[in-house]
Amino acid sequence: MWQNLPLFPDSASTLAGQVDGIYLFSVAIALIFSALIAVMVITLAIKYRRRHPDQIGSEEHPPEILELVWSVVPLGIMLVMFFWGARVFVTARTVPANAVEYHAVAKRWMWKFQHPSGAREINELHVPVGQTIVMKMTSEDVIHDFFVPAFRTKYDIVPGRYTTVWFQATKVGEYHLFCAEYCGAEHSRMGGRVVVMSPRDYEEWLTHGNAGVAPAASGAELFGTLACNTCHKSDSAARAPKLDGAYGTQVTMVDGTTAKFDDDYIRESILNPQAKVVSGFQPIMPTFKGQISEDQLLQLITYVKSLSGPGK
Amino acid sequence: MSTASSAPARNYLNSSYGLWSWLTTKDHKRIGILYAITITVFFAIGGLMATLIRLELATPAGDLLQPDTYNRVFTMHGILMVFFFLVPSIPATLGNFLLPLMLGAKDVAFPKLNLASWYCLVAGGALTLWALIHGGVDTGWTFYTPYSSSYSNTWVNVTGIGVFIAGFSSILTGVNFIATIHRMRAPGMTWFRMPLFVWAHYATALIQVLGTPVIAITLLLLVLERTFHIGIFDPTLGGDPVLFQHLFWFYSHPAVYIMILPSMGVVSEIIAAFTRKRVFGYRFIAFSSLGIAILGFLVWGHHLFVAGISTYSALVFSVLSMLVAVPSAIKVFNWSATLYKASVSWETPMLYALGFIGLFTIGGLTGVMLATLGIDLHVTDTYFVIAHFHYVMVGGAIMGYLGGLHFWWPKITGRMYPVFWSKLAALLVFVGFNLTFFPQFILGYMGMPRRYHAYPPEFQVLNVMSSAGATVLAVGYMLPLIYLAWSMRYGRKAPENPWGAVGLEWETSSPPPPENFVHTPVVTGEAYDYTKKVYAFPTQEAELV
Amino acid sequence: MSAHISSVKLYIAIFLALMVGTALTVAAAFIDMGALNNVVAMGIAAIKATLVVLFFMHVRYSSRLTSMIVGAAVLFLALLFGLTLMDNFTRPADFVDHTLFDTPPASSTAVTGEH
Amino acid sequence: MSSTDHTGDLSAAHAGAAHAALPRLEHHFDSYEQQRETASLGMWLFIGQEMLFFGGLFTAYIIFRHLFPDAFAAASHHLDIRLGSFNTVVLIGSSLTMALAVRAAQLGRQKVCGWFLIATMVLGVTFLGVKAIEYHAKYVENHIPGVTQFHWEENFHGKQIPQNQARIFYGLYFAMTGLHALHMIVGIGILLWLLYWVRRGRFTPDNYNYVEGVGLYWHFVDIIWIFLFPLLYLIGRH
Ligand code: HEA
Ligand code: HEA
Ligand code: HEC
Ligand code: CUA
Ligand SMILES: [Cu+2]
Repeated sequence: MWQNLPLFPDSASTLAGQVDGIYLFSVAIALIFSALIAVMVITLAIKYRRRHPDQIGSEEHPPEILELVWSVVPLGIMLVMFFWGARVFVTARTVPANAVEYHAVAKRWMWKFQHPSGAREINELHVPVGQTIVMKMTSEDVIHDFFVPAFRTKYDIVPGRYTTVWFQATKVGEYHLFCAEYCGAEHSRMGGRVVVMSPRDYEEWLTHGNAGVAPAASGAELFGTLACNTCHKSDSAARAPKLDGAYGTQVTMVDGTTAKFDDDYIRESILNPQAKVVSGFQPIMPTFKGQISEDQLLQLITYVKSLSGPGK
Repeated sequence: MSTASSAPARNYLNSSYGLWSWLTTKDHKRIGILYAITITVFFAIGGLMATLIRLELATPAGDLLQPDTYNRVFTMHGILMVFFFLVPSIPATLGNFLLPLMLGAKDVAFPKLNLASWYCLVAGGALTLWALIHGGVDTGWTFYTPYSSSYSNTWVNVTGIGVFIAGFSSILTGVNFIATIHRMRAPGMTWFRMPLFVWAHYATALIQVLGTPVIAITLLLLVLERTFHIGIFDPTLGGDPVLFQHLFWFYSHPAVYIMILPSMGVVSEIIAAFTRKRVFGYRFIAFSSLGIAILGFLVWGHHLFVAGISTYSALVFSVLSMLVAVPSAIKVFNWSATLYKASVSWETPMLYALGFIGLFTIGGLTGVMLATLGIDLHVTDTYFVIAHFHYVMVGGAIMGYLGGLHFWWPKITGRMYPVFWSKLAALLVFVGFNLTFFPQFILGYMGMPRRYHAYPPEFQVLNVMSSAGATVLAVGYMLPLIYLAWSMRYGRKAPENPWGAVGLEWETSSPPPPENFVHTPVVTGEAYDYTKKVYAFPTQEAELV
Repeated sequence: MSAHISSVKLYIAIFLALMVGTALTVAAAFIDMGALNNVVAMGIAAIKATLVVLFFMHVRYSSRLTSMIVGAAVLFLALLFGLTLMDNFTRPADFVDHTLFDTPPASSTAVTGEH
Repeated sequence: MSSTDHTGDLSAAHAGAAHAALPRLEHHFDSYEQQRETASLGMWLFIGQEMLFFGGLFTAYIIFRHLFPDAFAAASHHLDIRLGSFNTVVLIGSSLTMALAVRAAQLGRQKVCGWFLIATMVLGVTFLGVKAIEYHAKYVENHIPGVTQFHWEENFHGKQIPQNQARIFYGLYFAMTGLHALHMIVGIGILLWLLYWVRRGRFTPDNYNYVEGVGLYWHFVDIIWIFLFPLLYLIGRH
């Protein structure tokens, strides 16, 4: 039991070193200042202890300039901490361009993951080492939080919206996955494992019964079964806008406003088509709300996105 | 400082008898006592919950309590400790008792409101306890939506209303204090002659009056959302759960300064009294209290860094959080510097004050770490946060409260408490506290999430240390309860001014008469002046006017 | 300092000014001024409120302290609005799904019927 | 103007109204002036508190209005602008009568004060009556979230307005006006209590704190409405 008393969790992502860096710096600052104050208080309190019952303190005080010193010095140190911490945070919040998208749907009290290849798993996430991965996350009920201590990152998963968290694993191994936002009875058991594997092992893992259908492919299939393609055709006479090549462009609406054609826009178009009606078209698209699940929604989005070629 | 009125003089305790005289009292001193009893009850229940938490966490498996039960336990622990114990603690007990005394007033500005505020706390507390008995709440003390609004099937509404009512207790206290400080000062008591305790309470009252209403409306909206599904916090209806967090923390961050500022005021008084010296940087300490109160309203977003707010606002909230630490730093350093060439006496209250400085510094510095975005990203919602806030709230605020209680106990009850036991208790609290909560910093950085009733086995060692420390801490808290109660009957009679301290409250008898001072005092000099007499009672010494 | 007693005339004048203000807001609402509509509506409301505060509530004749309290409350209100909106207006495009389900929440049953 | 320091002639002036708790200087104050200023300070602090209390609602309002401009405009069209305007006039009128009541109290004209209080109450009750009519209309239209099955089906300037967005507007509408109405009901209760004391000659030019305090409260409630009216009734009317 005692040999298990490490002070740091595993460090297995590119971010881990950066977070540990700022952490160690501020621990040092904290130690220095706590020690400074402890030593100062204790020595003064002993040195100037009361020698006889009627003794009063001297009217003498240390120089006033100290006030300035101890306002400015801590402020300066804290600004260093702020900028350093901000840099790490901005890095952690800026998804690198080469990131591969994985999906996570959280619900009480489980995690559903889907790989770009289509493989799905529950409460376990297998990822290849060295690959930059962005988790695109949403929740089916309350707020959860994707937290992998070894990766030193986390982010809340807010229902009704997509949030992301990215990481690049650097060390093969198994790590804790925790839900770090209180979500009810089984919150403490809403965990799992992240398994970081060598790319080869990962490929193998995928092919051994874990393949599944790529989300884009499932999306393509859904596009047919939900009859999207009856309106969204590639010919110009179609009743609905052409979706090929649309991703990333600015779309103009009937009321003159514009919107960026991105994931959330697609989502909105499917769930609430009347909210933004594309200029030149009638608001005839039916809503698919209630007819498709969050997973299917993600697949459709991935498919529509894929119509605009690789990358963004 | 001599005439310890030896005869059983008329005082606020013996001026009338019977439960009814207490329940209808408008004397600020008696209301202070009513509050003290009430919050002790809440502290004991909250402490009982803490005991359950630590028992459960002694082993990794969730074997003692059902997960549901555990969730209710830490929720009630947080709610009782924050809203029903720590927020009213110092202001409503010591503050109530002392503000008029320190200002040379006969009472607070609105005695009836003062009593009403106590009834609010009792009513709110009764509702909350009713909810507790009937199954409790399991949302965490933060009541986050949509869990609280749509999913929890516990007594969210009842507790919400309970906290709502208790909030009005806090507001009324704040209104009373501001009016008292503005309008009830004795002749000659200028702003910069006021004790720092009063300044701290002024700042506190500002937050109470302007912050508390926001939590009130937030809880009301939560109740409406839960009952009528109006939609503003419910994502399935188009609402925004993060809005709830904004509104909640708009109050609840400043509220942490409601908890710490009065404690800082106590520490300033204790330091002055037990160094027999004017506190270094009086004006800096006075203004830093106001600074904390105002800046404290700018930083609430640091609780939401990873909750889905924009990165831009996370940056803004982070840098603002750093700013609020500066006035705290000023205080800590000024207290320390006061010891220079002082006459330091190691009495029990001083032990608590020194303990406060140490523990608050650690708590505060870890607060700054949390405000550092790159660190919070990893440690938010882990035990690092738990450790941080217990350092400031238990190590800081409660240390201050206990220190103040020991400092003014002779004044309040007219009795002295046993020195040995009180020092032993102070030591136990300090040691037990550190043993309980220091390991939690490490646990947090290792990644143990908070609000977990079961955890991976590698976290066990540190958790066992923490649970062991909690046992020591519990003993440390129970001791004062016993010997203070004992002293009320058997303690040595206290003189007017047992510590040889300077301050208006020490110029009246112990315990004070119902009207506080037989003759209205006149103030002729600065606070904490140990070299000459600055308080006069003109009818006795008419020439001093 | 003795309490100020305003004349009945003044009160009636203020009342009339408030009536004019009310008429103006209603009228302004029917004119399309784009984003300016809000500014005008809130501007008029602010002026009306100021009139009430200054004259009906006697702040004009009260001590500075009263204005300070009103000022403090306004300041803190501004912080509440300002910093909350700062977040809401700079949120990433990640779409807040306002319409996931258009039926009353499934949660209304969850509240009572869980477990 | 009359200085506050004439305790003497006051007690003389009111010696007749024997049992009424006459100009009462509470034990912890030194002078009427101190007592009055303290009371007014306390009332202002309470109003500051109230401002932030409503502030939370206004924050929510701003955010959702910003998010759903069309829904807010559409839903606002379902409020009756005539009733709203009428009520605004009524409420501002009640502020006037309240101000006059305070003035009468300042001058020691208790009778007049009483009548103005009654007028204020009548106007307040009128306001609430109109509000009740409006609420009833919403009830019939199924526009009260959570009370009836909320129902919304309408296009606005050619756009379909999602039901939930309209629901949020009405959620806020009822929260805001409901809380406002609650304040009015409490206010009317206090006015009744005040009237009782006015009738018994409780107040004097030196000691009319209560009248003044209640006046401040009533004006504050009026101010809230001054903001609520354009925010709720007058969106995108053009
Ligand atoms: C009494 C209560 C109290 C006090 C005083 C504080 C004080 C501070 N707190 Fe704390 N805090 C809480 C109670 C308190 N807090 C609670 C209850 C929570 C969690 C709530 C929950 O989620 O349940 C919390 C959570 C919390 C968080 C969110 C963590 C998270 O959930 O991710 C953050 C983040 O910034 C934070 C920061 C701070 C800061 C910067 C201060 C500053 O005010 C501290 C300033 C003091 C000092 C800095 C020490 C003295 C200074 C010196 C000795 C000078 C040298 C200093 C330097 C060189 C830096 N606190
Ligand atoms: C003032 C505030 C306050 C105080 C004093 C305490 C005191 C303590 N807290 Fe508290 N704690 C919070 C505020 C506070 N806490 C809050 C806000 C939370 C967050 C809740 C949430 O997540 O929602 C929290 C959460 C929290 C957790 C995390 C739970 C989790 O996330 O899963 C833990 C775990 O160790 C803990 C432990 C303790 C301990 C050991 C004490 C000890 O200091 C307690 C020691 C006291 C006693 C043991 C009582 C002794 C006395 C008696 C029993 C008297 C007997 C009675 C009579 C004779 C009358 N607390
Ligand atoms: C009945 C015909 C119809 C069907 C079926 C249909 N759509 Fe549409 N869709 C439209 C029309 C018309 C528009 C343009 C008007 C608008 O924005 O509402 C549109 C717009 C869109 C847009 C926004 C396009 C842009 O250029 O801005 C997306 C994305 C979209 N649809 C996806 C889908 C998907 C996915 C499905 C199937 C699940 C689907 N649609 C089914 C008619 C249809
Ligand atoms: Cu999911 Cu906690
Ligand atoms: Cu905070």
